[in-house]
This record gives sequence, C-alpha cells and structure tokens, in this order.
Amino acid sequence: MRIKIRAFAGFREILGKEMIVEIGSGSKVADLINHLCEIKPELRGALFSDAGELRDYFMIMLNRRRLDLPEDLNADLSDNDEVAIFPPVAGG
Amino acid sequence: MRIKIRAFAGFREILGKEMIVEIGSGSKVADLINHLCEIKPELRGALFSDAGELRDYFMIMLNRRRLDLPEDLNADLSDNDEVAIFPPVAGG
Amino acid sequence: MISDGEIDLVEILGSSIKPDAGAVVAFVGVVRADPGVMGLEVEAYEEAALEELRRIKEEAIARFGVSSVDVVHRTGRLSLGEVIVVVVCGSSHRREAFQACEYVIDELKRRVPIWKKEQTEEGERWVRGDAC
Amino acid sequence: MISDGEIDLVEILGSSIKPDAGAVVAFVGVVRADPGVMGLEVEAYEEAALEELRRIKEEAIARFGVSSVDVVHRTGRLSLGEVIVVVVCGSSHRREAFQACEYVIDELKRRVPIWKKEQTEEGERWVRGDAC
Repeated sequence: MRIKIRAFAGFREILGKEMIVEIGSGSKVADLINHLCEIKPELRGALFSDAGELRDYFMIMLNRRRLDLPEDLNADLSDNDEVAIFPPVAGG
Repeated sequence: MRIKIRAFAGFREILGKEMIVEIGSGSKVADLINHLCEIKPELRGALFSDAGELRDYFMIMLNRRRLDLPEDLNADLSDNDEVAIFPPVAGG
Repeated sequence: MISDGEIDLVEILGSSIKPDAGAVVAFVGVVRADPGVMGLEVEAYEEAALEELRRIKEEAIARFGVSSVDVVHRTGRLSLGEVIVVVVCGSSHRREAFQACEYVIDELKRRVPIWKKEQTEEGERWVRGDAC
Repeated sequence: MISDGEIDLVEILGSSIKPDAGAVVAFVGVVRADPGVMGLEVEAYEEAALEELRRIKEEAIARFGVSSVDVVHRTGRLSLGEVIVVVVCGSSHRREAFQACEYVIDELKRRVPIWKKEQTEEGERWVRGDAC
C-alpha cells in the first residue's frame, strides 16, 4: 500500500518535503518508521537514542490527527494514509 | 481677581464652555461656587441636594489638579486660576 | 493624542511595528450599536486629558516594561462603527504588551476627562461615568 | 489563514471594526532583532495548521463569547521588523476581547504546526519549540 510522507523543519531536511512510500499491507506505524529509517539512515538518530529508545522531541500525525507515542506505534495504516513527522511547533 | 471657568458635559450645558469671572481677592473655592450658583441658578441643583449637601456626582479641578471635596472647598484661589467643573469621566 | 479627525490605524500601528518590539497589542474601541443609539458626541478637557494620558503611559512603561505606548482618542461627532479610541503597546514579549494595553484602556476610562453623549431615537443623553 | 505574502493589517483589522463589536483587540507578532539574528524562514504544515487554527478559533468563541476571531500567519522568508502573525478578536466588551486574543496566540504557539528557522551570522538554526 502507498503512504504519503510529509516532513517539516529538521525532519524535512532529512526526509524531503513529501514522498510516497510503498509498504506491505497490514503495516503499522512502527513498520513505516523502520522502513523510513532504512531509506534515510540519518532519521534513526533523530528518532531514537543510542540505546534505541524513542526520543520525545518529535511528533507524528496520521491523517492530520496527532498520535500518542509510543502507544500509537501499533496503529494500523491504510492505503493512501498521510503520515507527517515534525519537531515541536514553534510558530507565532 | 479673574478666574477662568471651564465646564464639560452636563455642566457645560449649564455654565457654557468657558468664561471669566471676577471675584474678590482672598476668595476660596466655596466662594467661587456660590458666585457661580448666583449667576447660573440651574447650577445649584446640580451641585447640591435639596437639603443643601454637596452631591458627589461632579468633580472640580483647580489648574488641572483634582480637588478633594468637600475639604478643598477651603482651597485659596489666585488671580488667573483655571477652575474646571465636570461629571465623572466616561471616555474610551 | 486627542483628535477630532478620523484615526489612522495604519499610522499608529505602524509606528510600533519595529524590530525591537516582537509583540504589539492594540485595543480599538468602536462606537457600538447599542439599542436605540444612533451616534455619539465626544467631548474632552483636552489639556487635562493629555496630561493624564501622559501619566498613564509613564505608569504602563514603568510597571510592565513595555517599550512603547501610543494612545489616540477621538472627539466630536462619531457614527456607529467608527473608531473612538486606539491604544497600542509594543514590547519585546507579548504578556507585558497585553497587560500594559489593558491597563492603559482601563485607566483611561477611569481617569481621563472625556465624556460621551449618545444620540438616541428619543433625544440625547450623557453617558454616566462610573467613578467620582 | 496562512499567507506567504505581506499581511495587510488594515484589511484584517477593518473587517472586525463593525458596529456590533465595541471592542477589538489585536495581537501583532513582529520578527524581533534578537542578537545575531538577521531574518527568519517560516514553514507550515498548512492543511493541519488551518484545521488547528479553526479549532482554536471555535474554542475562543465558545469560551469568551467574542463575536469574531481572525488569524493570519506568514510563511516564507521574513526580514527583521516584518509582521509574522496577527490575531484580531472582536467583542461587545473589552475584557473578553483581551482574554480571547491572548488565548488564541498562546494556543497557536503551543499547537499549530508552524516552525521558524533563524538566519544568524553563524548560519541557520531551527527555533526549538517548547512542548511535545
């Protein structure tokens, strides 16, 4: 299935602004993240500590709804979902 | 001595916007008020209750400094003083 | 400032929008269409009002550390929907700009010798001030 | 609204200055000349930002009873002293207009997916957000 990835701020500099990735049907958010870390190895250091734990300095939105991490790493993905990755907001 | 009288809002409608009155040297604020009530009898009802007590719905400024009433009725006036009479402010 | 001409919002806001003030808060008072009211006439004891506005401005700067405070109040005849007063506070931080702006309009309404007369369908009436 | 063109203060303020809103409070955020900073680049997740702004606006109207809330946020390259965000709240009473305006800018900074990158003498750096 096809997932649209959007990335902002520092994550855009790693992943690019927007891309479509193909992953196996039945994939979860965690599978997508692993896939992205394989395509863009630089992403791993941005998302995980050296000990392999999820950092808390980023957010993920699935179809523009914010995920609660790490619980929602188990959320199911569907074809044509939009997943956005970005750091804490700093507008205004 | 000559005192400049300025009046605003409802008091302007009684006294006029601006006038010069002549009162005897050594006069106090209370003397000026009595004088004004003689020239403009309508003023008496605006400043005093039927029982002759000072109402609290007006202010007097002497040379742009607000007087504390009734104490400052005893304040001395000087030649060329400016006395302003007006109701509580309602700007903005 | 007291003005009997229309208030130029761009001019008064523009003078506060500067690289040293990250936050600008403006209060704009508008002649409100209260039931029966058709317009307003505003009268000021101009010399005393300007002195009091200057004092309030100095207080706001001292209390809240804002970098600028500008006030313009209209006098004369105003129609419904016209701007009667503008307060603009510039500050490096927004909290202080909000506090200063609210302080200035509150104190203006409490202390500055200005009066409003409403034109209504039944005639004219002075708006009663609160404090004496 | 998210806009990559200069914000028209007159237009956004003017649309709130109406006879039914006696009080209009505006917050104007300006690119501040912090030490070493030469300019800013602003990036937004536009669709999500617009949804979140709409929610914040609805919250402000429900909480404070204001009659209008308008927000415009700039994106793209901004110079020192340029307007980056404007929030305008119209209300029949001023207290609520101040509260709503402060609420909207606070929540915008906390929740709306927008990021700033500072151009400094030593290169570029992303401004760190507070909350996650």
